[in-house]
Parts: sequence; C-alpha cells; structure tokens
Amino acid sequence: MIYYATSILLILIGMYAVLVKKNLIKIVIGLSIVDNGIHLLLIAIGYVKDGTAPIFSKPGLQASQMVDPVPQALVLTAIVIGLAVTAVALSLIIRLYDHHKTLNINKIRKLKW
Amino acid sequence: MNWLTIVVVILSIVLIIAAVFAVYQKDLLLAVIGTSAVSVVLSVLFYILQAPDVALTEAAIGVALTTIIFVITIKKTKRFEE
Amino acid sequence: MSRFIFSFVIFFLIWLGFTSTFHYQEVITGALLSLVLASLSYKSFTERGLFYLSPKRLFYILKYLAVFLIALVKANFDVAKRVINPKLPINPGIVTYHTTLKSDTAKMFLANSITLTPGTLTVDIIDDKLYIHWIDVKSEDPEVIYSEIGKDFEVILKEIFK
Amino acid sequence: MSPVHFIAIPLFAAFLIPLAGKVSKELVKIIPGLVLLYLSFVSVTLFPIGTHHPVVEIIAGFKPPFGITLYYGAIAAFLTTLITLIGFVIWLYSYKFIIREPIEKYYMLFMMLITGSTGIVLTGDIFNLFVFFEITSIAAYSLTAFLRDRDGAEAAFKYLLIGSFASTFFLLAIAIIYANVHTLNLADIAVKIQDVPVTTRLFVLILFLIGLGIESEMFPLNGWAPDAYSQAPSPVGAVFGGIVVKAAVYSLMRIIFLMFNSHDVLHFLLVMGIITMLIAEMSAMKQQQIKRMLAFSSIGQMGLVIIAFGIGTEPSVRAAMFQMFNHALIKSLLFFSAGYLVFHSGSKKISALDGLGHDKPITSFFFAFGALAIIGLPPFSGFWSKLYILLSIADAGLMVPVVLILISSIIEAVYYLRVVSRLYFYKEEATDVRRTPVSGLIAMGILTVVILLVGFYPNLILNWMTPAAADLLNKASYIKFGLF
Amino acid sequence: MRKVIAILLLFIIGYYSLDVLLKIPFGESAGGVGKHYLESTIKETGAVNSVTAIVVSYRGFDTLGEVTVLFLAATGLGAILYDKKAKKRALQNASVIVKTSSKIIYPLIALLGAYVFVHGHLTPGGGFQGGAIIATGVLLMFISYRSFETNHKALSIIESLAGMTFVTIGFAGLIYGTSFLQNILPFGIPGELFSAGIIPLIYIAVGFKVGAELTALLDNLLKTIK
Amino acid sequence: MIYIYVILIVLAIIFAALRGLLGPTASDRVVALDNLTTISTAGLVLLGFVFQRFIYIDVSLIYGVLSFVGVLTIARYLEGGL
Amino acid sequence: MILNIVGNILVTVGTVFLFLGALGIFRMPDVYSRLQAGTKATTLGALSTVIGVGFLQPEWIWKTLLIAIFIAISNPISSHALARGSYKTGLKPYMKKEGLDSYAEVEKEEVK
Repeated sequence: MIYYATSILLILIGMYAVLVKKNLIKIVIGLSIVDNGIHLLLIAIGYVKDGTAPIFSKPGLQASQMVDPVPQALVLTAIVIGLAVTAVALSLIIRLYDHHKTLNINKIRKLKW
Repeated sequence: MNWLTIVVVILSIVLIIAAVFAVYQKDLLLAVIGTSAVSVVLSVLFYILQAPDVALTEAAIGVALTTIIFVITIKKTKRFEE
Repeated sequence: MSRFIFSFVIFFLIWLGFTSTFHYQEVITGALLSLVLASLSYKSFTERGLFYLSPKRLFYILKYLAVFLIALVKANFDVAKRVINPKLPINPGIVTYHTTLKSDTAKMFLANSITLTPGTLTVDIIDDKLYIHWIDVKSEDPEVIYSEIGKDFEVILKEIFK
Repeated sequence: MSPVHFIAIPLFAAFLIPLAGKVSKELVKIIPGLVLLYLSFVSVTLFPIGTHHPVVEIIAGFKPPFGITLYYGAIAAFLTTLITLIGFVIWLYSYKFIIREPIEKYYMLFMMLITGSTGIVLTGDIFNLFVFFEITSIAAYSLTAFLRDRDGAEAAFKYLLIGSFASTFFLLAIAIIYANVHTLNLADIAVKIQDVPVTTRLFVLILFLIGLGIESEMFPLNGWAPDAYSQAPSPVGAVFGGIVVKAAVYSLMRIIFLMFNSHDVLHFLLVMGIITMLIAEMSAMKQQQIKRMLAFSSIGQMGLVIIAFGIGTEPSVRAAMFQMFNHALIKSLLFFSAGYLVFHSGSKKISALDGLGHDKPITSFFFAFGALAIIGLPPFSGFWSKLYILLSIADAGLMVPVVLILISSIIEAVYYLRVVSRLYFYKEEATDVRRTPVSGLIAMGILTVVILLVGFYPNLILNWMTPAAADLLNKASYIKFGLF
Repeated sequence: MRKVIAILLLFIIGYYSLDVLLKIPFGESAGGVGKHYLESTIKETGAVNSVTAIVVSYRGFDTLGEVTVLFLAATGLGAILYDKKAKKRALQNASVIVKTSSKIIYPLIALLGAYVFVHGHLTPGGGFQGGAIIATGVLLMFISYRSFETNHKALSIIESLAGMTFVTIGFAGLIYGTSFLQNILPFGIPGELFSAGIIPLIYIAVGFKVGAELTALLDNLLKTIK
Repeated sequence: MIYIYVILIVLAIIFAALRGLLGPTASDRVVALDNLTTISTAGLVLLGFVFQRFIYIDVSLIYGVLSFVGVLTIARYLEGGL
Repeated sequence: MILNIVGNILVTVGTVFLFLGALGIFRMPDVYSRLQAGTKATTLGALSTVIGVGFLQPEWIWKTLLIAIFIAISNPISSHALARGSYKTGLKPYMKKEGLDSYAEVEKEEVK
C-alpha cells in the first residue's frame, strides 16, 4: 500500500512541477520525477510478499516465491526511454537558451499556454 | 509491523521530501541534487522490492547519467531560476 | 611490456574478484577481456609496471596498509570524540604541507591517506605543496605540520615509489 | 517475406547510414530511397495476403500471450502500404529539399520514424506499442527542431512536453492494465478486460484517450500541432500529416474498439471529433502563415476521421479509412508545394504568395490542385471520401454532424480558395529566379496522378477498404487470430 | 490561479488513480504471463535471470526498440546541437589527485561494465547497464582531462556495427528458424557463462552500442563552440 | 542483531537527509548526497546479506562506482571546471 | 563460528561509524569540517560493514573486498574534489582564529 501512495504522490509532485513551474529545466525535472513515480508503481505491482528476485542463481529457489519479472522488464525499457527523452529535452533547452538567453517560459513567446 | 516496512516508510518519506525539495528549490543545481537523491532512495526501494535489475539500472541511469546531463545543461545555461 | 603485464595481472585479479569463481569459461573470458583492456589502457593505467611487485615493495605496501588502517581507525575515534562532545572542540584552519614525493601516483596516495587520517583533509595540491584543512590546528610551523600529518605515510611511500 | 521487414529493414538502414556516410555523401541520400522502394514492393506483394487473411507473425518463437506478435491484418496491410508509399514520395521530395547539414542525421531520423510508425501499425502488444510510440515521438521532436532556429526549438520543446505527458499517461494505463489482467498482448487483454471493474476501465480509457489523443490531434490536446507543422521542414510536415497522425489514430481506434467497445465511448468520440473539426477549421481561417493554416486544416480533417470512426458502423469506418488515405496523399501534396512556395517567396506569410501563380506555374498548380482536392470538389478523390462519410452518418440517422461537416467544408473552401486566389489573381513582379528541383516536381506529380486516378475510380481503393473496416470492427476475429 | 487549478486537477487525478490502485491486490503471487515466464525461463531460453530472458528473448522486440530509442536520442541530440564550427570542451584543469585517480579508475570501470554486460543472463544487469557504466567511465576522463578525445569515427562505426549485428541476429532467426529474433544456438548448461543461446550475444552488441552512443551523447553535450 | 544495524543505518540516512534539506550552501548538500550514497552502498550490502542473495552484491558495487562519478561531476561543476 | 562473531562485530562497528559520520555532517559548523567527519567516519563505516558481511558469508568475501577497496579509493577523492570545489565557489572555512588560511593566497594569485 505504502508503495502505491508514494508513487502516486511522486507522480503528482512531478506533474505539479510541469504544470506550474516557469523554468524549463524545472519542467524537465518534473517530468523525470513523474517517470520515477510510474516506475515505482510498476515495480510495486509486480511485488510478491516475501518473494525474492526472479533470478535462479542458486539451487532451491522456487518459481512460486519469486516476484513478477514482467514489470521489471518493462521498467528497464521505460527507464532507458526516459533517459532518451530527457537528453533530447535538455539539448532543446540548450538551443533555446542560445536563442533567448533565458530559461523562463513566459519570456519565450510561444511556449505559453 | 515488520522492520522492513518501517524502513520502507522512512525511505518513502525521505523520497517525498527530496522530490518536494527538488520542485521547490530556486537554485537549479540544488534541484538536480534533489532529483539525484530521489533516484538514490528509489534505487534502494527497488532493491527492497526484490528488483535488483531495476535498482542497478536506476543507479546507472538515474543517479549517474541523468544527474550528469542535467549538471552539464545547467553549466551551459543558467544556474538560478528567475 | 612490464607495464602491460602488470595491468593485465591487476585486471585479471579484479575480474576474478567480480566473478568469485574459477570456472574455466569465466577464466577464459576474463583473460581475454583483461588482455584487450590492458592493451588499450596500460599506458595510462600505470607508470612503472611490474616494478611494484618486487618482494621488498610488497612488504612496504603491506606495511603501508597496516599503518593506514590504524590511522583510519584512530581518525574515526577522533571524529567520534568530536562529534559526540556537545561543545564541538575544534579549531579549524588550512595549512600548507610540503612533500618530497615526486610521482603523481605517490602524491595521490599521500593525499588520500591524509584525507582519511585524523583531523585532516586535502583541499588542493599544487606542485609539491599540499593544502590541508586541519580540524584542530596545533601549530603553523612546517616541521610540526610535517611530522604531525603525513610523516609516517611519506616515509613508506618513498620506499614504494623509489 | 514477412511483415517484420517493415520494422527491421528501415532500422537496419538507419544503422547503416552513418557507415555509408563515411564512404560517400550521395550514398546517404540514396539508401533510404532504395529501402523505401523495397518496402513499397514488399507491402504491395504482401497486401493481398494480409487483406485476405490476417497474418500473425510471432517474434522470437514464443506463442502469442507470451511473446510479442505482429498482427498483419487488412487494416495493417493498408496502412503499411500507405506509409511506405508516402514515405517514398517524401524521400523523393527531400532529396533536393533538405540541403541543411547534418543531412545524414536527417535521413537516420526519417528512417527511424518510418520504423516507429510501421511498428505502431503492426504490433499486437501494448507495451511494444508504447515503445514504438516513443520512437516515433522522439524522432518527430528531433525533426521538428531540425532547422535549429528559434521557433523550431520552441515548437519542438512544446511538442516534447505535451508528448512526454502523453507517454506518461500511456505508461500509467499500461501499468494499471497489467496489474489487473497480467498480460500485455492486445488480443489477450481484450478477452480478459471484461472482468475488470468498470471504474478501472473508465480510468484506463481516459488515460488512453489523453495519451494517444495527443498524437492523433484530438481537441484539447492538439496545441503542439500548428507549431510543430509550421516550424519543421516541409517534408517533415508531410511526415506528420501523412504518417504519424495516421498511425496514432489507428492505434487509438484499435484500442478503443478492442477494449471499450461501447456506444457511450463512440458517442464521446463523435462529440470530440466534431469539436476538434469546428475549432480547427475556424482557427485555420484566421491564420496568416500558410503552413499553420495547413496544420489546422489537418487537425480539422482528423476531426472528420474521428467523427466517422465515432459512428462505428461498417460503412462509416470504411469511409474513415478512405478519408485517411486521401488526406495522407493530399496533405503531403499541399505541404510539398507549400514548401517550395515558401522557399520561393522567402516568407511564411500567406500575403507574400501574391502572384506566384504566374512566376512558378507548376508548383502553384500543384498547390491549387491539392486545395481543390481537399475541399472535396467532384473529380478529385477527396470528394468521394467526404461523400461516403456523409452518407454513412446520414444512414446512422444523425443529421447534426452532417450539417456541421458541410459547414466546415464551406469554411475550408473559403480559406483554401483565398490562398489560391492570391496565387493567381494578384499581380506582383517576379524576383526569384530559382527553380523547383525536378525530384520535388516528380514527387508532387506522382501524388497528383494518384489523386486523380482515385478520383475517377474510387472503387479501386474502396474495394480494399471493406475488409479493412471489417478487420477493425470484428473483435472476435482479432482475438481468434491474435491468440491462434 | 494557475496553481489552484493545477492542484485541483492533480487532486482529481490522484483521487481516481488511488481509487483504481486500491482495487489491485498488493503482494500476491504473480499470475498470468509472469507466472508462465518464471516457470519456463530456464527451459525455454536457458537463461538464469528471468528478467533478462524477458527483456532479450520473450520481449526481444522491445529491446530492439529500446536500442533504437537511445540511438535516436544520440542522433537527435547530434542534429539539434550540430554546428559547423569546431567544438571543444571548455574545461579547467582538475587537480592532480582527480587526474591521477581517474586514470587509474577508468579502466576498472570499463572492466566492471564489461563484466555487467557479459553476465547479463546470470546476474542483475545487462547490455544497457554495462554500456551506461562504460560511458560513465569515459565521462570520468572527459571531466578530468581537457585533451582527452574519443575517436568519433570509431565510435560511430561501433554504434552502427553493433546495431546492425542486432538486426542481423534477428534475421538469422528468421532464416534458420521460424521467426525473427528466434534463438538458433544451443542453450548450454544454465548458470554457466556460455549458455542461454543468443542472449549474451545480443547483450554484448547492446553493450557496445549503448556505450558508444552514450559516450557520443555526453561528448556532444559537453562541447561548446570556442 | 539486525535491528540494531537497521536502526543505526536508518538514523544515519535521516541525518544525512536532514543536512541535505537544511543546507545552507550547495556544497553542504552535495556532501550530504555523497554520504547518503556511501551509507546506501553499505546498507545495500547488508540488505543483500539479509535477503541471502549473492547476486545482489553486484548492485551495490555498481551503485558505489556510479554515484562516485556523479558526485565528482557535481564537484567539478562547483569548481568551475567542466 | 569465530567468523560469525568477527563479522557481527565488524558490522556493528561499521554501522555505528556510519551513524556517527551522518551525525557529524549534521552537527559540524562548515563544509570542510563536515567533509572531515563525513569522509572518515562513513568510509570506515562502509568498509567495516562491507567486510563484516564478507565474514558473515565467507564465499562473498572477494566481492565485498573489492567494494571495500573501491570505497577506500573513491571516497577521499570525491571529498577532496568537493573541498576544492567548495573553496573555489568562495566558501571560506569556519575558523576560531583568523589567518589560519594558507590556501587563500594561492586563490588570489590564480585570480590574477
């Protein structure tokens, strides 16, 4: 339960940053926090009480006492995608800063909404 | 109440505080340090949730690479929020 | 050549530590990887190579480790003493420490050791001067500084890197 | 030959291009063309097979709910053909149009965008859909900012922001679905989602509508589109209008028809489509820049498509597919010609186009042709699709949408004809001596010929649309084939 | 005003998502696909690590997509930050300690990265993590030495070749087996290094690719016009 | 026995996090982050022992290495290098 | 058995020092003193915890030793870099007595 609450809180905090903050880098930070929240949620969904990691590295491990590996695989992919999006966003920010000399969203004409 | 549960609760609180700190801080470098701390704690949580693969990835990408590219961007732009 | 072999040996040992097994497949892979890595990076990895592995130096390295560990433990009790004491008995300042070591690697080890020993922290290192933050400055006299902070290490390091 | 080619070959090309760039610059430009030609060939040969009987390609040799599958049914066959053909034409146009460095990177991004969109169309797995969505989106962000000017970077950032918000919702939806049904295969989800509580399903539906609605330019979520279309290089505008949006709309419809096939959802879609269309057409009226106008027109057309899907009967879906086909061709033509018109006039403003009809007759002719086609005048293909949509709506007994569509068509006619009249009936002395390159003209020529051909023989395409519509509507067959 | 609207909106989202999430039982043993994967990982893929088996084998297509996404990010970043003028890292010298130590530590980090991606099917980690670790090692050199240069040509060749290898392995499955990315090699004894068929091969390709890509990405980001 | 370890480590995390929260300067917070990662590295090893899985040790190894690079980057930024 | 006892002692010592280190960075007055407390205590703490675990689980010892070695090398480096960085951002160390700052002159020369 605590995991669900934490992840939802993380998602909400991140979204708040994206919606309210005026600074471009702050917005990207918000996005990465949202991502983190969703990753935590997915892993929590796959958790099994008193389970162990889904790696058969020593004898005597039963499949029934392992946590669900699928969400973990999904999160691996999602983390990498998040990194890619962050990198592109930050490069765009560098470009924008070159042109406008500011990171404030209100001073950049079209980004207002 | 399991001792692990208590650890998790405390870590979650630290996590949330770090996230709020990252969002509210005017100094962008500190905000990035906040996100880095979020990743650090999150990685420990993944570990406790029996997902070492994910914990490892989060350590490699969240703690190191994301922080690094954020810091480089701040270096190339501006450190303080107006 | 000796540098190459030295780095190969070190990498291979570390690989064995990573895998913690002597299974033939792991050993083969490790040897191959260490070979490739060593050939790529032996020039930057070490300056002297096998030179470090002579028995005399090995003895000094062990001695160094012992001195270092004792200093580390002392340092910790020192920190503990200061932290727990409610009055925080400190008198910090930055002092200059002159070293006679020549090699960069030796300087690095000296600086690291100083950082981990009681009450001192290397702030910067310029040529042969180390700037050290000392939590409890006893004296500003270079002689005292030398003997208080890094004499023990420097003597041994000199032997190792001679 | 298997449908995997559509995804793997362009990807291979994208990896190959940097190596080719070491050999010669010209090779970089040629490889994508060859690849797209090959893919068009594959798509045409596979087309009858897929239309006749869905091909389910398994990846890595695991049976459907466990491995990822590619579902190559009638609709996927149609869309992959569309994407590869339009992609080829766009390549032909880009050949001389993209002169700005780094050309190599442009083609790499373009190839990966093709990969992403064919992947969206083909995949039968929801997380795989997400991955391909991200591929398409990131390629689109980078291409939007390709010119590296002030406005381009702004538009791209805006697009990226909205897009990442969308992908967040999409991922959340996947997480909730997985938590409830413990499977990721679309067909399997369609079976198992029936047992999920209603509130959960509703929540997931909303998340999907937000997540996919952004790329398919649905009403409150299309703020990125005008900027992105107008700031990106012209061929990229055609890519957005002709490829990305089509794939996104398809995946949205696929998910809705598979998982939430109830009338309330469809009615909601209908309403959203109408709002999207009306607002977009009105905004298009006001635009001063030609590409922004085209962007809004594109949103309006997608609104029309969503309305037709929202009716949810077989004729309407068929008409919607037909409209998608026409729109892809015509909007590409418009973007191509507008690209050179802007290039010749040196300004993005509509008012700068005065008299170009005399100076650059061929390019202007293509623009006028496209404008007439998209309005829906009789001999062109646009006419038929609009007619069928109207007929199918009337069949369903809804008169209000018919009237609204007609009104919006009039608005559309007004603003397109305004541009065309500026081209031809205003006189200003010519200053520009540059020519439109032949490869660009050929690209536009191909599109014109196809549009005319379809205009005269609409059944040529329409016959193929019938199995496609059946494919989208028939959930049982999707489940049967998707799960073996 | 904007804040109030945002907070209200977030409350609604939060309320509903919590409502939905509370219906999901927490900590119950894996059902559906997950259970099947756990039970048949070793039998069907020969890998010991289920997560790796899923990432590379069962859902190998996702991984291909993931590799593409990273490649895309590196390419897009290169396109966005492209400049005709030559670029250099604007860097002040680091202290001797940092310089010397990064020289020593950097091959070790590379070795660690290699260890992680070679053992992807046995231990946590794999190609992505290994590649990321290697890139971090190179970054250590980037930030300590102004003059440390990677060979761009070599990097892009590694990137391309590794990507093409992945696709080729996929096609090999199509040609010699029945489907794209299908395993065509023997599984070996589970738990040994040389086992699990194509998984280690794919992870090695991915590791090289990701390492090269991330290095190029960081290099691009660090450089400015001087 | 394990209770004592856990309590001590959790307390350590709390103190480090508090220092990160209170500041006052950026350097202080980075110091806090650095310590947080070191404490977590040790904590992860201990947790791996509790869970009795050898493979978990990899995670803490990589965690330590990468957080070192992350902190070093931030330090280089503070120095004005980078 | 002996290994077990030694391991437990080491882990106990380690966690205690980890705690003291954290307390140190919490209580000390300025960055440099915090670094002093933080580095030394957490390094020994982590070292001894990690090696202690190695004693508790003898087959893990090689890897835990590696972690320990790495921590011992990397921690002082990062704290040195942080100290240098802090000084360059203009943070003067807290001093009870003025004039104990010999690094200030170097700074001044470099600025010129």
